[in-house]
Amino acid sequence: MTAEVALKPKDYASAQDVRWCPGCGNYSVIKAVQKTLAEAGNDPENTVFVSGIGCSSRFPYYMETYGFHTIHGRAAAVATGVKIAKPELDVWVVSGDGDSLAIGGNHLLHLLRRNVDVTYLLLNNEIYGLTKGQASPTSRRGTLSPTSPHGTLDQPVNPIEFAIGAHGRFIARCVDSLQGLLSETFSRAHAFHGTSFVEILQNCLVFNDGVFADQEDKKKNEETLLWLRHGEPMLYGADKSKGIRFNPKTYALEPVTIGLDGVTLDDIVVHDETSHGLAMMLSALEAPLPVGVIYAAPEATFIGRQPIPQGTMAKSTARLAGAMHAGNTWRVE
Amino acid sequence: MTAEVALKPKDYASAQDVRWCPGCGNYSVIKAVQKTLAEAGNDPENTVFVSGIGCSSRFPYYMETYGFHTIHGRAAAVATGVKIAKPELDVWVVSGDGDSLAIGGNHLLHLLRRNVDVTYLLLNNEIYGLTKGQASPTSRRGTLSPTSPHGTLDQPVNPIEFAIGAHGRFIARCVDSLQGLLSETFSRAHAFHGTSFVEILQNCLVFNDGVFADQEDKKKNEETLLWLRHGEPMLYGADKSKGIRFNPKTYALEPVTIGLDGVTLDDIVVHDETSHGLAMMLSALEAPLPVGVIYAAPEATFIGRQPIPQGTMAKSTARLAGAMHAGNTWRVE
Amino acid sequence: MNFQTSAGTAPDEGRRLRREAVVIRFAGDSGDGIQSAGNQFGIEAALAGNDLSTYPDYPSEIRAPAGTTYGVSSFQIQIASQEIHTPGDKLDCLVAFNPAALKVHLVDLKPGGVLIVDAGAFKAAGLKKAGYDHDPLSEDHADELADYRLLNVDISTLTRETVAAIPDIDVSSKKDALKARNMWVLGLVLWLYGRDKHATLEWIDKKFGTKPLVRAVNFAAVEAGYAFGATALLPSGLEPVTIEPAKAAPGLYRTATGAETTAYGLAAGALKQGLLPVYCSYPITPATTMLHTLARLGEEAGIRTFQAEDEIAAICAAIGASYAGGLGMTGTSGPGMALKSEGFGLAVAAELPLVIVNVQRGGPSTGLPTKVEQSDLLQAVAGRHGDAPMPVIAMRAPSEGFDIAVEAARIAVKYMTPVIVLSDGYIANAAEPWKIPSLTDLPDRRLQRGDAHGIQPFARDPQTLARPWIVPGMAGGVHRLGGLERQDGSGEVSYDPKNHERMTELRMKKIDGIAEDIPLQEVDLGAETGDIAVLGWGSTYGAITDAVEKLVAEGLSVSHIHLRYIHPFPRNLPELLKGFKKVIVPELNTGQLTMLLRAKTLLPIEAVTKVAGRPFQIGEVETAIRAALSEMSS
Amino acid sequence: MNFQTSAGTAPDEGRRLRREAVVIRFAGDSGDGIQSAGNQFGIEAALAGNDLSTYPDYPSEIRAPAGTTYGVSSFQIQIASQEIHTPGDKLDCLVAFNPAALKVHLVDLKPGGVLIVDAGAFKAAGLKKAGYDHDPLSEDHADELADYRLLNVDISTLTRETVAAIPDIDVSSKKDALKARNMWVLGLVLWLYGRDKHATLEWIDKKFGTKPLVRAVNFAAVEAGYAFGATALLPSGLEPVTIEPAKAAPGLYRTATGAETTAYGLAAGALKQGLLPVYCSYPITPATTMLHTLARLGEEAGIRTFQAEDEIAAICAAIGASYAGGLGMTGTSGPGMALKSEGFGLAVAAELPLVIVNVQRGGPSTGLPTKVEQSDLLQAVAGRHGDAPMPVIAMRAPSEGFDIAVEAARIAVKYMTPVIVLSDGYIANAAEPWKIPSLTDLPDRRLQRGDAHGIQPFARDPQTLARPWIVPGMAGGVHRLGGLERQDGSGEVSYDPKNHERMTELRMKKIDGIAEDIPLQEVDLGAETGDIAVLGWGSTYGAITDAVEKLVAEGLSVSHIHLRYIHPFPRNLPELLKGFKKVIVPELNTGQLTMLLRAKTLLPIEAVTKVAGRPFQIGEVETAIRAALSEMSS
Ligand SMILES: Cc1ncc(C[n+]2csc(CCOP(=O)(O)OP(=O)(O)O)c2C)c(N)n1
Ligand SMILES: Cc1ncc(C[n+]2csc(CCOP(=O)(O)OP(=O)(O)O)c2C)c(N)n1
Ligand code: SF4
Ligand code: SF4
Ligand SMILES: [Mg+2]
Ligand SMILES: [Mg+2]
Repeated sequence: MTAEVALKPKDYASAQDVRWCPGCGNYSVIKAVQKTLAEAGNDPENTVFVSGIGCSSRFPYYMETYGFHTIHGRAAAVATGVKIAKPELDVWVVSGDGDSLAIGGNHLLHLLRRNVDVTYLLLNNEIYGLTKGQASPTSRRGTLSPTSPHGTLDQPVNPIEFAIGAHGRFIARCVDSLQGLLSETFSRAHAFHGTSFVEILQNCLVFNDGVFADQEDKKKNEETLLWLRHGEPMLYGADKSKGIRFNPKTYALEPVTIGLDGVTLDDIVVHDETSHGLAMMLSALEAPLPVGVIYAAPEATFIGRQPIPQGTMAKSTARLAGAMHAGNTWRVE
Repeated sequence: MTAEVALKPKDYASAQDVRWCPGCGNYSVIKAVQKTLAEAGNDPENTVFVSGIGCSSRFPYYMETYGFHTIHGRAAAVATGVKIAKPELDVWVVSGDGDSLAIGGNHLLHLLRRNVDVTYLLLNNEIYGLTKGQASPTSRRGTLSPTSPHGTLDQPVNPIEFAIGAHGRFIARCVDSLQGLLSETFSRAHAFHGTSFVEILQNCLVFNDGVFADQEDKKKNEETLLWLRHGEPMLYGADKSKGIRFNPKTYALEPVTIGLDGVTLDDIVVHDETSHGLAMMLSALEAPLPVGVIYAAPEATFIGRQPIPQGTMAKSTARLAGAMHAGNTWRVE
Repeated sequence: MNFQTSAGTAPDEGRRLRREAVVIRFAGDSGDGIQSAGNQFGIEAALAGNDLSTYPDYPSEIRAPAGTTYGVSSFQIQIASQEIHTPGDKLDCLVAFNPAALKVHLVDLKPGGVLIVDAGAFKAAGLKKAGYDHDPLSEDHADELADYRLLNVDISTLTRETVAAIPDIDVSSKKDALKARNMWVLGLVLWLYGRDKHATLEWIDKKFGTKPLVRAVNFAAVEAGYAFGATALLPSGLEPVTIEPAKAAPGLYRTATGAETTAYGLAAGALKQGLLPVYCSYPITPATTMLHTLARLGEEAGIRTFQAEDEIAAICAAIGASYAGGLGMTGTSGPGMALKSEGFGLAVAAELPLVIVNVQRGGPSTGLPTKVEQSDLLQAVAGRHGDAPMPVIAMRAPSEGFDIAVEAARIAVKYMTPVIVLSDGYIANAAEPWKIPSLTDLPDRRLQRGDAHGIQPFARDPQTLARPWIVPGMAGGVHRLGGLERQDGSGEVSYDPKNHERMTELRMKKIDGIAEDIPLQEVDLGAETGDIAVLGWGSTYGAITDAVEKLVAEGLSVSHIHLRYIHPFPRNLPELLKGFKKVIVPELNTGQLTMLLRAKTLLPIEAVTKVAGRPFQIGEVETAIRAALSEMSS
Repeated sequence: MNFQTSAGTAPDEGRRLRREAVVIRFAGDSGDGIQSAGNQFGIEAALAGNDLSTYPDYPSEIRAPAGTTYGVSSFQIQIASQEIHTPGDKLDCLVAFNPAALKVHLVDLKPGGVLIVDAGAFKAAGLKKAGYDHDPLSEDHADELADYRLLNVDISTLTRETVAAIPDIDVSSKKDALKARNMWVLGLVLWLYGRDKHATLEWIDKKFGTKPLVRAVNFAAVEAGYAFGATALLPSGLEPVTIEPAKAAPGLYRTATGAETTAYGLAAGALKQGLLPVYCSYPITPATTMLHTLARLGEEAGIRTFQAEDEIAAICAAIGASYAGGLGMTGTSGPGMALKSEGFGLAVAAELPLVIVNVQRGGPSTGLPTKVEQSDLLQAVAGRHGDAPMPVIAMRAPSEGFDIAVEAARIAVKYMTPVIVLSDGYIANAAEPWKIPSLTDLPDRRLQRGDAHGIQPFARDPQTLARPWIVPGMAGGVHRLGGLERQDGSGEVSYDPKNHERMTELRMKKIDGIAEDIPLQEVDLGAETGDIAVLGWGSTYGAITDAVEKLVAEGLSVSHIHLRYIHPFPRNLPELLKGFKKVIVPELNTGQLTMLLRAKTLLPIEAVTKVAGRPFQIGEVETAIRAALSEMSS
């Protein structure tokens, strides 16, 4: 899967003009993906980007790899077929919040539980971009949109909680503005065998501008984000003076300030990305918002990356002939 | 919604011959439902059972209430429409594991997050009954079936974990053989405003006989089931000598024996059905298997049970006329 | 705001040339405000009493990179002093906001047409992006545009200057001044074609009321553009024009798009039958605007709209709503129709009323999602498994959306059947003057719902063959309904072969019988018999009308017949068509209606097809008819 | 085990009556083992060299309550000494395991036919459940069955006694003894019709090898039933019969259902082109058995089967598989076809090969899921949004599944297109002798895949108009594919109107062009021109053949034409049909092929329809033809 000549990030960019709105959060995501592929030395000819429909799903057009822009909500299913037929391909799925969690929710569920070996990027702008700004299943309560002129009423889907409930084995979250976080997380996701699911908070400056301002802003996000690193205590804040403690009464994680109310560093939970229990609690944490690798617990994957062995087809033919002759036969001369 | 004359459970049974296989687990479920309706004094004329396709989905035919046997996987969506048009109806959805979690996974997700006011019974026999025994998304790894002659490979969906991930607000589990548990749980579910989701382990004696033998058997299930009751410690076992403790290392619940290794009653977790943290951990617990109400945390429901106010239609017509005349108009004489 | 103006007067009427009709196209970047300038121009023309027809056309990207040819958005409008039916073929006036717009659209400008360009936008970078290796406005290339009446103005600079002159204007508004170019241009074009600017100023007032500076900027821009026309020395040949009011039936009018009229019709169609309208849909271009319209309408008044998680949920929720006694409705486009087709089957089997609007777009698959096509006809008529007949009706113009939607609701309820309404991307987006129907005048078909005791859920009305609509909550009506075949009468599940045969036949007869309940097919234009019938359906109406009008005027034996009812056909249709030596069917697909008609009539009907994501031009239809005529005589 | 027997000899040949064909039906509760008894009888007949045709028919409940009429399961078989094509109309022999079976099926028994009943099952409770208010076997009602040759035996008791007599038999086996009734009956019927029991004993041996007692019970039952026939004093008129072997083309044969032959054909069709077969499906009756067959086959040999989460995922995974260079395939029934139709559009747009098998069942909606119908034809031809042409071919009999599937795979790959194969619930479940094709003899069409440098993904083969199949992993082939309209040649997204028109035309021409690559339509039976052509498609083949054969033998001018290729039609079809004064089309729907043919040929073709969830009977077709003939002469 590695290219013969070392390729640079820009070598993974196709010749097509990128047609996202200037300033769209998708730009930084594609940049990070191209960097990840270059670092991994990916062979573009063995790399495939599959997408559904949406602004985000235009992604494959801008990649100098194989790409398939399919139909709304079905990228996960198409990608599964690709992996079944040719497991050695490096397959990425790129999808939006509507594509993944409105129309495509069922396929995402089954992709995750089957642990199909793909890297799944969910570009969550909490809105339908391409169809001009309707609320999506991830839109926060009260979101004003042409289809919810008085604000949405429903509880939004939290993609991370959903992925946990679907038995995802690699679950991470990023923010579009943080290149370091993006490329670090993408590299981990890419290396993972099985479905690696990454939610990316992505600003849609036309229809939902600023919903993630607190997470994107370099100044504010020291307070609003919890950057997880395996084996390290869950600290955040400008001077890392805040942290996350387990509250045994609520069975939930909660933010605390070290030094206040007798809280010490010992009270702070150390991140263990292999802990399912911790992952569940992290999925429910909103402030600060966990980013980075929330959960990574490899497990056997049956739609994986092992090429179909040589000779399979001949064996198949022989066995087919065998099956066709099975049972009672008679010869007419 | 209450009937004028007190009805008995059998009054809720339709005249149709029940066409499930003799011995099917569905029989005891329908019995418990009929009991629940009688106890609640439900008016059959304001009660609707909506189902998809499957053995389990034949349920409405056997109920002397309104019933709609729709198409595979879509009962949740149809039921949502029923509630939108006529919120005051008491709507039940009955569905199988394939119906709900294979083809219908997406609608179940959205029903739960919208908290539509229906009672949802998922009859989980871990198999496709009606189509003659193929593996379902809840089939355990290794299940032998005509479509998995060497055993299934995929991680099954755990309906309770899925429901938690989908933001369900009422989540419970039952076993077909336990009438007491069924009717107690159904009464709670029925009373709940919002989506009440109940998974029922149901034996399919033709295609998956005995998968729940350990849970159904009155002798064995004292050890295999954890019957949850709000405010009570999580004890189980014939003499209630075992219990559930929180393990702070794994952030998970684990079974312990009181008296062993210094475990005392104080170590045993007390069930709080309103605790989301606890619900998450309970959803992952497999042995003993939690049954009863795992989570019940009411929240506003916008597709609820309040009838559409009198005069709405007149108001709608007036407003429609207003909208049709909005903006610039001119008169031609 | 709901103000009325009576058919207005144009500025300085006196010295203007009179024209019967003009076709104007605004073109520029998606971010240039092309659509709102065009829309406002339409409103002013409408208020001045003109007939009009618009054709908005935009890329499927939200904001394609500025200056690219594929990012060009355009808005075409024809305004006229007589009745017109299309936005026009060739342009009398093209406004190009940038080089890319010029590049893409110049081809459609008539020789001698007015060409307005913003010289300020013709810089090296923009020219390059548009694929020009030279500046078409430069003296060296004067011959390139010599055929046109060029108005080469630095609109950018003029707008900037206008804005800068506003007292108290702050810096950021100055930076944003360029955004008001569209209003400057609008002002100029209003002046050029003698339309008022009153409604435009009111619209700005309302829209930017809370942002006084933006309001001021837009005001100033409109006024400046207008004043430019009135005071600048326009190049010779660029005389201002006026268009007299058109004659129209008396009544109260507004402009409306097909999406709007259809949405209103859906609501009215349900309400007038005493039914709660429940519109369940999933966003998809170009059907989404119906959902927007109804959502805006609904939330306050209790009309229910439901944005479902996908199209399958949308149709299923609509079915659930009808099952519960509301009128379930849904709208979508091709890919959504595909997803809903299993649901349609259930509605056919359960015999529940539903209205489904398909706003057709270019296919197959995602195809050309923002473009027009009529290629979902066969899907509507036959795209279900099993013998599952459904009525199909089609609207021909934006102004017809209301009536067709009301008719669909009537048929759905009267015959207990899902009904498909075909619209398309052109009709949904285009605006026309619309005579606002009075809801009180609409026949009241309020259903009576009472006791269901003794009524079988599949006992049929002997006339319509419709079953009774027994809904949960009705006393004595408890029954089970489903997609398994039902026993005639009782509705219980039945595997009886004879019953299945009978039910299949009843379902077919019920739908076929609707032919008795719809108007006989009339000839729209031309004689009842003759050489050629040009048979159309849907949005080809305008182009066919205008083409046939012309040929009839020449004395040729051509008639225009336009179908509203596609399944079942009006019962006199075969007879009617036999009265012509030849029947041709212009359609925006590869010949789908033609196939149905051939099967029905066994006449050698031929299709005139266009599958380019664009409406027919009048000229194209005219050419096809002439070709057919000359074939006949040869 | 893979043993071969040469066409066998019947027991005590000498004293038997010779018959050309007999039609036998076994009927009883779903739990009575009707299907396996019938199947085994078929195998013995096949091994004896008879031609045969079977028709299994069962309720959609898994185990409907015992003794009910709706719970009756049946298996009909015709065996013959000449070529036959249907399981027969009326029965020569009916075996009724209980009163309900008698109640439901007696109507089909010929006067004078053999009626075997298990007297032990005719108890009060069973009679009541079946809706009898009396015992039809009792002396008092002797006239009721007087028309038949009744064999009234207490099979229950005889079976129980047989089992009890087995040495070492334990109690539970005794209790289960009744389950072996089917084998007792099978033994008797094998004897009655002079067939061997050898293969049946081997089958029992294999099936119950690990359960020696069950094995012994079943062995004993077969032997006892057989011996009963040989030794009991049968009522007069109940002479044993024998049927000579039928002539058949030389070769190695087995019996196979349409589901099996189709599944094998799908695998072979891919493998012989060097392609990995990837069968992605979601269970649905009656298509599921193909998935079962391939899953059994696949897991060991690397043929990939994928049980998807729903039909949408199945078609999409199949598309993904073809995109990646395997041959994606899927199978389903009507409701699944509806769900897949958006996916078909993508495959048409992306021009990827796919094979889709639709095993049609009764519709609309869930309809009659275990019954046969041909009502998804128009859905196959036209049930997509946009102009999205796809080839459609249909198999006529179980034994044709293999060839049709191989042909579909050939067309799919050669023309880079999804192909729909129509089968139906009758073909999928019914068994026939099948001449096992040799995989080595099958033409090898192995694709070469190499370097894609310089090849555009939408450059077309000038002959076939197919685009090249460039798949991920190929050097120099990196490109993007999708459902938005693609530029001719490069395949890049294109909104160009002219390009869309060209691509639409190319897609249509490509599929229409397949007409040049398929055999000309032949007349199956009768003259090339004449009074009446009976045109059929799919599983009506057998009934039409037999009916036409009879009429031709009478000297009537009737011909049978049977279509395999439905879209496009064979290019000589219109000409061929013009050679007949009248064309009638028997189809199991309301006239879907008829509509297509009328549109294509403009001939006044008429449908003969049956929508009862059952195949045509020969007599029904015969009657229809005679009616058409007499209409002509009148
Ligand atoms: C079957 C179908 N339904 C609806 C659509 C219209 N549609 C296109 S993209 C989209 C939603 C886009 O939202 P999201 O997935 O969040 O992507 P974004 O544009 O925000 O990146 C919708 C509804 C479609 N193309 N196909
Ligand atoms: C669209 C569609 N796909 C497939 C089917 C076939 N089908 C009917 S029921 C069923 C699954 C039944 O399994 P489950 O939901 O677990 O119900 P159970 O029979 O086990 O109660 C399937 C695949 C169908 N009816 N419709
Ligand atoms: S609409 Fe929003 S998501 Fe789409 S390209 Fe523009 S900014 Fe990005
Ligand atoms: S097949 Fe299984 S689930 Fe279905 S009715 Fe029989 S026992 Fe119950
Ligand atoms: Mg989005
Ligand atoms: Mg099940």
